[in-house]
Amino acid sequence: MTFSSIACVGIPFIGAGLLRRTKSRNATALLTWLTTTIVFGLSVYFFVQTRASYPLSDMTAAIFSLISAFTWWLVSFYLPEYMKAEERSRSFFIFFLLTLGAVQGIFLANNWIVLLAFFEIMTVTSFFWVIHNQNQEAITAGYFYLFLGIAAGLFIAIGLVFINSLGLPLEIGVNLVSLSNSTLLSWAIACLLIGFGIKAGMVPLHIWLPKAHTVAPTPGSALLSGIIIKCGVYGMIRTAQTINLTNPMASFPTNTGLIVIILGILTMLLGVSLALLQSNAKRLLAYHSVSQVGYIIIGIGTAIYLGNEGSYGLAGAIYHTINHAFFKAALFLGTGIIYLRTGQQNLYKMGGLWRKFPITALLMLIAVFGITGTPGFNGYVSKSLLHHGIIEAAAVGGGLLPWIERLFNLVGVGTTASFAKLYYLAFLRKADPELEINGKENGLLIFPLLIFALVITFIGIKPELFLNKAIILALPELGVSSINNLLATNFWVGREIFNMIITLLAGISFCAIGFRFHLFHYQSPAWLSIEYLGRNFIKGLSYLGSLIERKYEQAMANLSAQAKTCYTWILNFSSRLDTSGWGASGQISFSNINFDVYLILIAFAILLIYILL
Amino acid sequence: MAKRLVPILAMILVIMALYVFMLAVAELPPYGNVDNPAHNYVYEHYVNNALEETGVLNIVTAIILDYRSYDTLIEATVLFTSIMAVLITLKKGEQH
Amino acid sequence: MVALVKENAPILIVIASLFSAYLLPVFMQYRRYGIVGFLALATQFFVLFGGIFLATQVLAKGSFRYILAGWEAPWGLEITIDPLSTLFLIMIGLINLLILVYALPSLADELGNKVRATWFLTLFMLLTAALCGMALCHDLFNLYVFIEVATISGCAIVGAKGDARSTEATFKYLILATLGSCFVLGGIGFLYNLTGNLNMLFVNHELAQTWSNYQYALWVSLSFFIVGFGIKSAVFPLHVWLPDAHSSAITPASAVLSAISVKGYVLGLVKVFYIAVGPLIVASLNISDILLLLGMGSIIAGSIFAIAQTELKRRFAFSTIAQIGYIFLGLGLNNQAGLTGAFFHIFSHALIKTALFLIAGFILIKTGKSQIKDLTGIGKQMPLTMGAFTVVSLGMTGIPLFSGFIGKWNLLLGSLEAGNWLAILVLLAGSILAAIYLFPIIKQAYFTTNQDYAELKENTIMIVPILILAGTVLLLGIFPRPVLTLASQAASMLLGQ
Amino acid sequence: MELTIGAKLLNNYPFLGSLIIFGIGCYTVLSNSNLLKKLLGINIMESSIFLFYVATGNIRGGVPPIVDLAQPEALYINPLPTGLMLTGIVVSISVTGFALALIIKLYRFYGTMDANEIFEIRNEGKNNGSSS
Repeated sequence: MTFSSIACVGIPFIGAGLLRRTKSRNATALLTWLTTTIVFGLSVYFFVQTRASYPLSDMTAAIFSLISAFTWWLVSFYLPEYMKAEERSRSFFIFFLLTLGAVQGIFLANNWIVLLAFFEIMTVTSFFWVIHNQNQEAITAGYFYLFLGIAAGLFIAIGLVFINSLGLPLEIGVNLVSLSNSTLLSWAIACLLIGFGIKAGMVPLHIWLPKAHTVAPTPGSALLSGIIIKCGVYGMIRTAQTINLTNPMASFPTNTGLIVIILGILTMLLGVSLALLQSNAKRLLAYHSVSQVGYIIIGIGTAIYLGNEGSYGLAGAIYHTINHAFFKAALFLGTGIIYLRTGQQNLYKMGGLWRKFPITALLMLIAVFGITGTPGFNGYVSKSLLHHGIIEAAAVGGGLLPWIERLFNLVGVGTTASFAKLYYLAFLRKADPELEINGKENGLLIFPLLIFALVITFIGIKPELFLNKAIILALPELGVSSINNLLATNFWVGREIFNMIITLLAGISFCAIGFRFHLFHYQSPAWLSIEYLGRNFIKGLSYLGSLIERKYEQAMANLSAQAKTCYTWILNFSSRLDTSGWGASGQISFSNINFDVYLILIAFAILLIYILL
Repeated sequence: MAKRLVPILAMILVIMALYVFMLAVAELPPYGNVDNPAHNYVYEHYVNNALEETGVLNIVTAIILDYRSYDTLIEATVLFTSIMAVLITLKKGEQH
Repeated sequence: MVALVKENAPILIVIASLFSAYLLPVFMQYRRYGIVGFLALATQFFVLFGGIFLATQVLAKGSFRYILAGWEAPWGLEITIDPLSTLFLIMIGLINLLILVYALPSLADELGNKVRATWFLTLFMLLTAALCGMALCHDLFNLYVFIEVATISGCAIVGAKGDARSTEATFKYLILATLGSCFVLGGIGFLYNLTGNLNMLFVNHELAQTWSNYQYALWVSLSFFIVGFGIKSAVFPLHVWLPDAHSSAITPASAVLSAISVKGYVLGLVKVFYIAVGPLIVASLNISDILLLLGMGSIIAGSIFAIAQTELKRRFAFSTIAQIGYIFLGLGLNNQAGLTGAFFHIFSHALIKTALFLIAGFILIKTGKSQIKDLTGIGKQMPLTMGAFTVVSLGMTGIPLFSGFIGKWNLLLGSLEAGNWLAILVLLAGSILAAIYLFPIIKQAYFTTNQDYAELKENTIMIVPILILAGTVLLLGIFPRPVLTLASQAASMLLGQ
Repeated sequence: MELTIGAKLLNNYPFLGSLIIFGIGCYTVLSNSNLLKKLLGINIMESSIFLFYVATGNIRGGVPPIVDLAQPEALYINPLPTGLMLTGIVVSISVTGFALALIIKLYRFYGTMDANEIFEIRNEGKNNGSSS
C-alpha cells in the first residue's frame, strides 16, 4: 500500500467526520466536493504512479479506483442541487463520503480480509442511501439490501475461512489453484463467486437490486448502479484470478467458466425482459443494470472458460464495467433531473420533455447510444469485445455456446427496444397536459452529465486509447497473458458495425411494434394477464410469507424464553459454585486462604502423579 | 460423607506425590560427587579464573559482585521495593 | 550519545525504569510532584519507543543477545532481544503509558496525598522495570529475582488503597504469590542440579543430551514451574487470589495487574518451557496436554464464575482468568498457529482488559456505582465511555474486525491443525460465555432508562486513554499485521523453525 | 555399579530432607490460622529450597570457595549456588518484611492476627450493616 492509496481510503472518512461539524448547507456541499476532488486527484496520481511502475504494481486496482473516484467526483457536483429537495441531506452527504472511502478500500485492498472488512462497511453505509426516504417502500427495500449484503459478506467470509484453513495465503492476486487441488478450494471459490455475485446482482440473487435502486435518491441510484455493484464485479474478477487463468480447462473444475457464462446470459435475459415491462423510469434503468452486469459476468465467464486465451472476454468485462459506470450514471442523473423538476417517474405520464430540457435530452440521447451499443459510442466498444469473446468461446467449446451467442444478440435487441421506448415516451412524444414542470435545467445538474457524455463519445471514437494504455496492462497480472490479438483489435470492422446496426434497427422496430400492439402494457382478459397471475401469485406468496413470519416470531419468542431460562440457570449454577468454597461472589474470601493453599497443593500433587499414569 | 472423604483423598494424593518425589530424588546426581553435572565447566571457570579475572579471593564475592552483578542490582531493588511496600502499607504519607 | 543509547537500548530500558523508580521519592522529598509525574510518563515513553526500536531491529536483523558487564554467556549474564520480548516491551510501554495518563490526574486524591501517590508511582515503575526485565532476561535465576520484584511491587500496589478489604486481599495475594515463587525457585534448583547452568540456552543444550536419564526429576521440576507460574498467572485451579486482589485495588493497579503483570508470568513459563527445556522435551513429557487442560478449565471456569459476579470489576477480574485460559490453550497446542494465537491474544487482551478496568474505574469515579445492576441507562449519560465499552466487549467476544478475533482465529487454526475438537468446542463456548457475561452490561447501559444522574461530563483527560484503547482494538482487528508478524516470528523462534 | 532406589535415596539424603522440610512448611501454612504462623510456614519452605541449592553445590571433601594461595590444588565447593542463595535470602527477608507490615496493618484493623477471627468480625460487621 502506498501513501496515496491509504489517503484515498482515509480522506473520505475524515471528510465524513468533518461533515458533522459544518454549519450551513453550502459548507456541507463544499466540503463534500472538496473531499471527492482530493480523492479523485489522489487516485489519478495513484493511477499515474501505478502506470509508471507498471509490471510491479496492481493495474486493476488502479483502474477501478480511478473510475469510482471519477464518478463520485462528478456526482458530487450534482448532489447539492438535487439534495435541496430532500430532507436529512447532511446524513446523506456523510454516508456518501463514507461509502466512497469503503469503495476505495475495496478496490485498493491487497488482502481478502481487508477487502471483506471494507465490503461490509460499504454495505452498511450504502444501506443508509437506500433507506434515505424512510417510507415503507424504502425501508423494505433497504432491509432486502442489507440482508442480502450481509449474506454476501457471510458467503465471502466462509470462502475465506476455507481458503485460510487450507493454509493458503489470503493475499489478493495469488493463484490459489496452483497451490492446492483440494475440493474445499472449489467450495471456497464457489462461495466467493456467490458472495460477490449477490452484490453484483447475478441471477437468481438479483432481487434486491431493482428495489434498492428505485427507492434511493437519484445520485445514490446512479452510484449504486454505476459503482457499488461493480464491487461485486471486481470481487468476481479477483476470484477468477485465484483460479488458474493461464492454464484453464486442465486444472480447476472445468465447467466453472461455463456455469458463470450461463448465469451471465440468464442475468442478461431476465434483466432485459423485465426492463421491457417497466413503466417507472428508474426501475427500468435498474433492471438494465441487472442485464448489463450479465454482460460483464459473461465476459468473466469466457475468461475463466478460455483461460489464457480469454483476453477478449476479460478486457471486455473490465471495459464494460467502466462504460456501464459512465452511461448508467448519466442515465440515472438525467432521470433525476426530470424527477426533480416534474416529480414524475412514470414514463407514461411524461412526454415532450425535449422542449423544456433540450440539453438533458441531448446528453441522455448520447448515454442511450452508449448503452445500446451504437457504433461511435462507448458501449459499442466493450460489447464488441465481449461479442468477440463469446464467439471465441463458442469456437472452442461448441455445444451450448453458439446459442448463447445468439441470445447475446437478442439481448442487444431488447436493450435497444426498451431504451427506444424510454426515450420516445419521455422526450419525443406529445406532452401530457397534466405534467407540471417547475424549474429548468441547471448548470450544476448538467455539468456531470456533460462530462459523462463527452467521455462516452470520446471512448467511442478512440477506443484503443484506454484499452491499450490501461486495460491491457491489467490483463497479465490477472493471469491472461496472450494479449497480442487484443492489441491489434480493429473496432471498425464492417461486419461488426453492420451487426450492431441490424441489432439497433431490430430493436427500434420491435419497439414500434410494441407500441402499435400495446405489448408493453398489454391488457388481456384479467385471468390471462401476467399481472393477474402475478397478483394472485404474490397474494399466495404474501400469505405464505405472513404464515412463515408468524411461525418465525413464535419460534423466536420461544427461543428467547428458553435463552432467558438458560441464562438464569447458568447464573444460579455459577453463583452456587462460586459461594460454596471457590470464593465468595462480591466479597473477599479471606478466610479461604487455607482452602486456597490446599487447592494449590492438591493441584501440585495431581500434577506429580500424572507421570505415573 | 463427602466431607470425611476429602481428607482421605488428599492424604492418598500426598502419599503418591511423595512417592514421585522420592523417585525424582533417587534420580538426582549423587550428593557431593565431584562429577555431578552441577560441577561442570562453569564451576571450573569460576574456581580457576576468578582470581585472575576479578582479583578477589572470595569466589562467592566475585560471582555476586562481578560475574552476576546485574542480579545483585536487582536484589538491591527487591529490598528497595519492599521498603516502598512497607511505607505505602503503614505510613499515611503526611509530611507535617 | 545517540549511538550509545541505541547500542545499549536493551539494558537501558530496564535500567532507566529502575533509576526513575529510585529517583521518584527523591523528587517528592523536594515537593516536585510535577516532575514525578513527568518522569514516570517519560520513562514509559522510553520503554514504548525502546520496544518499537528493538522490534524494528529484530525484524530487520533477527534476534540478538546483549552481554552484561562484559562476561560471556555461561559465566556472566546476558539478555536476549527476540520478537517475543520486544512484543512484551511494546505492550508494557503502551499499556502503562495509557494507564498513567488516566491515573495521574486523580491519583493523589484517590490515595490521600501526593506522597502516597509518589510511592505508588515508584512501585508502578518498579513493576514496569521488573516486567521489562522478565521480558528480556535470559537467565533462570535472573528471571526469579525479577519475578520477586514484580510480585512485591504488584502486591504493594494492590494494598496501596489502604482499606481493610484491600489489605486482606494483598496479604492473601502475597502469601500465595510467595508460595508460587518458592515453587519457581525449587524448579530452578532442580534444573540447576541437573545441568549445572542457569543460562537458558545452555540449560537447553545440556538437557538435550541427558534428559532421558532424569525423567522423574525433570517432571518434578516442570511441575514446580507449572504450579509456581500457574499461581502467579492465575490459571484456573490456582487463580484464587486474583479476583480479590484485582477487584479491591485502585483502578490503575487492577488494570496493570490484569493486563500485563499476569502475562509477565506467562512469559516466564514460556521462556522456561520453550527456551530452557525445549519444545521437544515439553512435547514428549506431555506437558502440552497439561497446559491444554489448564487452559480449557480456565476458559470455562473463569467465564462461568464471571457470570455470577454482581460487581463490575470483579466480573472483569474473573474474565481475566478466562482469557489467561486462552493463552495457556494456545501454548498447549504447541504448534505455530497456536503459539501465534496465544501471543497475539496476550497483546489484544492487554488492550481490552486495560480498557475495561479503566472504564469501570471511570464509571466509579463519575457516578460512584460499582454494581452492575446500578448501571441503568448509563449509556445515555456517558456515550463515549459506553461506546468504548461496546467496542471492547465485542473485541473480547472475538467478533471479526476487532483485535480479539485475530487471536482466537489463530487459536482455532491451531486447534484444527492439532485435530483437537475439544479445544475448538471450548474456544467457541468461551466466546459465547464472554458474550453472556459482557452483553448484559451493555443491555443494562443502553436499554434501560429509569435513573437520573447529575450532569456527567466526560471531557476530562481520563477519557482519552479509554478511547485510544478502544480505537487500537479496532485498528488491530483490521490491521493486525505488525503485531501478528512479531507473534508469529516469536512462535517460530520458540518452535525452533 | 547400579544402586537400588533405596541406596540412592540414602545417598541423596540432603535433597530428600530439604523436600521433607518443604512439606513441613506447606503443612504449617495450611494448618495454622494465625497469619504470623502462616508467614513462618512460607519462610520454612523458602529455607528448604535454600537447603536444596546449597546441597547441590556441595562437594564431599571440598573447602569453602575462598582462594587460598598456599594450597593451589585445593578442591573448592561450587560457589555459584551459595552466591545465588545470598540473593535468595535477601528476597526472602524482603517478602517477610512486607508481610509483617501487612499483618501489623490487619491487626490495627481487626485487633487480631487470626484469619478465622478476622472472617467472623467481617461477617458480623456485614450482618450488622445489613440489619441496621
